[in-house]
Amino acid sequence: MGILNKLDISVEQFESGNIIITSMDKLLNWSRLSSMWQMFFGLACCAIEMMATSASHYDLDRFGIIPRPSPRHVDIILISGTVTLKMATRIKRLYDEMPAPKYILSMGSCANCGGPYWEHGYHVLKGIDRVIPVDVYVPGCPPRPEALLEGLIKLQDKIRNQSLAKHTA
Amino acid sequence: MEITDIYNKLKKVFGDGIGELKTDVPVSPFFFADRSKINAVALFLRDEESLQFDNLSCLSGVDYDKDNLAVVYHLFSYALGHSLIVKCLIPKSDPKIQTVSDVWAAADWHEREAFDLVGMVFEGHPDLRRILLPDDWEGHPLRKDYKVPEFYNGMKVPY
Amino acid sequence: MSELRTEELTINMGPQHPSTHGVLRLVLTLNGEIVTDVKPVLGYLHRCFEKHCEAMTYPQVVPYTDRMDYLNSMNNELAYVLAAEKLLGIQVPERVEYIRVIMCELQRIASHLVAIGTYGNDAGAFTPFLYCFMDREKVLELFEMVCGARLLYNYIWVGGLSHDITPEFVTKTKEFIKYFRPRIKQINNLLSYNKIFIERTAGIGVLPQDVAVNAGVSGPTLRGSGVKFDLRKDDKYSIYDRFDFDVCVGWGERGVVGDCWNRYIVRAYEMEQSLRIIEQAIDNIPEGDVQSAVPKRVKPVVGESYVRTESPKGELAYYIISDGSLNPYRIKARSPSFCNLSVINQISRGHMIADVVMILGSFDIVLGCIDR
Amino acid sequence: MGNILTQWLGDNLLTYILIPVPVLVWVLVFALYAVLGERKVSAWMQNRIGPNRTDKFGLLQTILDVVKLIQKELIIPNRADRLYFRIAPYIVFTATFMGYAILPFSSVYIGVDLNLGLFYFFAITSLSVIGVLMAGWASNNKYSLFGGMRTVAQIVSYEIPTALSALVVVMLAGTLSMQKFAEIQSGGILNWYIFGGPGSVIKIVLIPIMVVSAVILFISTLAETNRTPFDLTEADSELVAGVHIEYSGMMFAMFFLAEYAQMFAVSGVVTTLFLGGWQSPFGDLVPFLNTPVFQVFWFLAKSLFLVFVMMWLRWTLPRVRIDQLMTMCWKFLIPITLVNLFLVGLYIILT
Repeated sequence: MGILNKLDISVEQFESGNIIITSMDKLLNWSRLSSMWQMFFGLACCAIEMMATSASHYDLDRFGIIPRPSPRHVDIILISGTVTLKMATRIKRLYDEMPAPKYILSMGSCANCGGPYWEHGYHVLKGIDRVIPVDVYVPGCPPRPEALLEGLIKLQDKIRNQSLAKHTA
Repeated sequence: MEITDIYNKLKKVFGDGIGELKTDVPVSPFFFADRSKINAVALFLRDEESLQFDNLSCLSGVDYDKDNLAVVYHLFSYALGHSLIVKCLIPKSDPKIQTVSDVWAAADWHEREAFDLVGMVFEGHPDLRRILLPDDWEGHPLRKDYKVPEFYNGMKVPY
Repeated sequence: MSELRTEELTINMGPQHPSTHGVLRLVLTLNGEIVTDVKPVLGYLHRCFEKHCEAMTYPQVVPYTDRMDYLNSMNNELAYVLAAEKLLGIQVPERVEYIRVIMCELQRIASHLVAIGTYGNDAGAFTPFLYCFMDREKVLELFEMVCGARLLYNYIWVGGLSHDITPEFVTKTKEFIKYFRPRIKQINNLLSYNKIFIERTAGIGVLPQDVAVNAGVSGPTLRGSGVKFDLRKDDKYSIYDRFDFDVCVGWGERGVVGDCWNRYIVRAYEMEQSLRIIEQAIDNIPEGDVQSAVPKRVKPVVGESYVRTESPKGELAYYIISDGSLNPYRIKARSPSFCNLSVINQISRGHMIADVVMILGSFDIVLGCIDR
Repeated sequence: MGNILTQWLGDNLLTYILIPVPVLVWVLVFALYAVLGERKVSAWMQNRIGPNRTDKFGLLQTILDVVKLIQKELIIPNRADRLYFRIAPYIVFTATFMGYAILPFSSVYIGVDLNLGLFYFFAITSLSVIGVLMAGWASNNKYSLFGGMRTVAQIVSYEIPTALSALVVVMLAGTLSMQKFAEIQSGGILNWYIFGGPGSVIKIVLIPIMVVSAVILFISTLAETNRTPFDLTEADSELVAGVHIEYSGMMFAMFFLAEYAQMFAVSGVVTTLFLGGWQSPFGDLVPFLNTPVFQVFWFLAKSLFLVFVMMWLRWTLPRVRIDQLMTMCWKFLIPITLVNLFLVGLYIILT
């Protein structure tokens, strides 16, 4: 249990990929990208589109993405909507509660950069990346479900290319 | 009941506590009430048989002009179907006004919001805290002279 | 047993909780499973709507009103636009009025579908949620056809509309009406008259009429308490006086008047009434240009206007103060959810945690509307 | 009867090591595919497609889920009770799996044919409640504590109608051995206990009693496995995730898989008691269908049907409230089962 905890420590030891590591990589990455459990968590307008995406018409379950309410069970968190300063610290906390490996998808212009509230929004955080690291940005206000799906597929691509071996430039 | 009748009724009871009725503005006429008598006025408006303003539709805090804040009460009567606009001017130097939250429960959160965003103090309010902004926020953003802070809790606020 | 030491438990429900409908936080004080106190903490989605409005011109405010109550954009736009038009003294063409009404009623159906679906989800039934979203998707397709957006439309402009409707929209809407009537029955069968669902909601969180009126509660929540008041009928804004529809009130078919079930069922029956309005309006749209009354330069006189409309959540009003410049001096949005939520402490004391979830769901709150 | 492996290999240690292997394999395969099945069933009920990106029809979905969960970081909250927090999932998992020992998969295959089989099952599966309470308490989270307390109240209460409605069959059969229950119900669908069991025409009077007992047993097992409409332990709209709230990675997966394993175990018991166990519904008409291999098929088919009904209910019904759950147990189910018990006793005396 918790293999990754141990692997993380030893990641430095894999100087280059060999056949064992690459096949291991493939399996681990495949499992991660095809069972991205999502946090049952919505912020604002984009949350409605997120719900619409996971509902019957678009069906996120096809990709193995199911919503889980507890941050301990999830792999990705969709920051779906405007992050206010009051909420930002809570999101940071939620992020810290998630077990690694964890991924963040910033959905919509508000989460990306403040969106329409960038100028006079005294209480709006201008981009969630000021608080937590973001893997994929999905633009739009709100993004269409297709755009969100595209973002999730991009995230899958990103996971697919992770490796236990040291990254050589 | 027409607004002039309501106004005359109030004027008769409260005298100087009620300012003149402004009917020359576009859209709806209104009058000013004295901020230190607003609670009594509200109670009268609610309980008087021929008025019965049982519903506070909206309470807005406004940064009215250079020296004054204002609270605007939009009243409505479900029983009789008439509505009324009352305003209270509050000098910025001493931003205090009586609460009406004991008259209309709806005023409770509206007053907290007005306190939060515009910064008038409602005397006698049971729980006057910030409602929308965090408790440690400084300033009242809907004042015209409000300056957005550079940082809040280590997070940069302007873009 | 009296020596046993007991203490009250304080639980934080939210801001991240599956059934707070967004980023609301409820601080519950519990005595075992019984709730003794509920303190809502708001503001996690305070997006400075009113400050923004002061920096925008009048037409530019419309997109921000969209984002206020994001399940209900069309009605938000209508409320703001009516207030602005009142201030500007614009009379819009008949065609615009008809299309606005159709759009708002479609939006009302979509909004109520989300309310019903998420309420089922709160009760633990996930399937009705998806059924409702499936039907909502059909409404969104109609909106997409006329303005290209799914959620936030910027469709109703000051003095007109952004796009005219097409004949295809009319036929599709008629098809939708035909399709949706039986679906309401289906939803009622699946959820509204389900024994467990009734057990969970009937008699829970009874909101008496006088408390509701005094606390400024409005919309289906107020009608659930038996007050027959609908601004569409009583204020007759826009052209609602031309249509024949009923105001649904909770009548205590199950449970008692004013409980969660009655609040809920009002929404289920209001969708039927919205269909009736659309049916009457869709055949009588007059010809005309939808943008003929859009002003080139919006500069109202000094003054103020306050217009109340019936949004799916309740009484949505905009209070606009103009100082004669291009930008509004102050815009205050009287949001229905904000007032509705304020009674939660009063009516949920003495119930269980599970009931608080149901009571909260029965208000159909939207946090964007509460926090603005 | 006993076990075919004992006959083949003799009564030695190797046999005892080998006997559980098929069951364990079945449990793992079932638990993995039941999760997928649940997702597919829910998808079909909701006009969706369900997982379909991993292999054909998403067949590898749960396996990949588990591989992913193995990789996840294991978080033990700072103030949690580390020992109890760690052992709780194992207790739940083990207690559930131990129940499989007495499930008669076929006339020649059962883990161990105890003469106290049914009693053992109820005793051992209710041990999982200790694990759940441990998890709830040790997480040091108020939601999980609520979940744990609710589970204890719920499972302990529902033990009574479960046992009482099973007792009806025990009285008629006069045994507690699971294998015997199945054997007695030979001779086709009409001899199953849900239709009054074997006997002369007069058993018709038993049919309503037995149907009610079977339904009550099924309802109670739903409550014992914490399935909707009784899933108050997890109740994601109230308690977020209940007792699982602080568990991450593989520890959560163990709870998750244990739940599905338990679904099959209780379905197996209901099948054995009321639906004829491994007996073919055609009885001796088609003797070919009553061979040991087909017996496994019948047992699995009946149990899996009950599992499907559980899923069906889950995706249809809302959740009840904790006090309604208790009311239903103490005010309705227990009195009805007691009356049933009395009537069956009367029947036994009179015939």
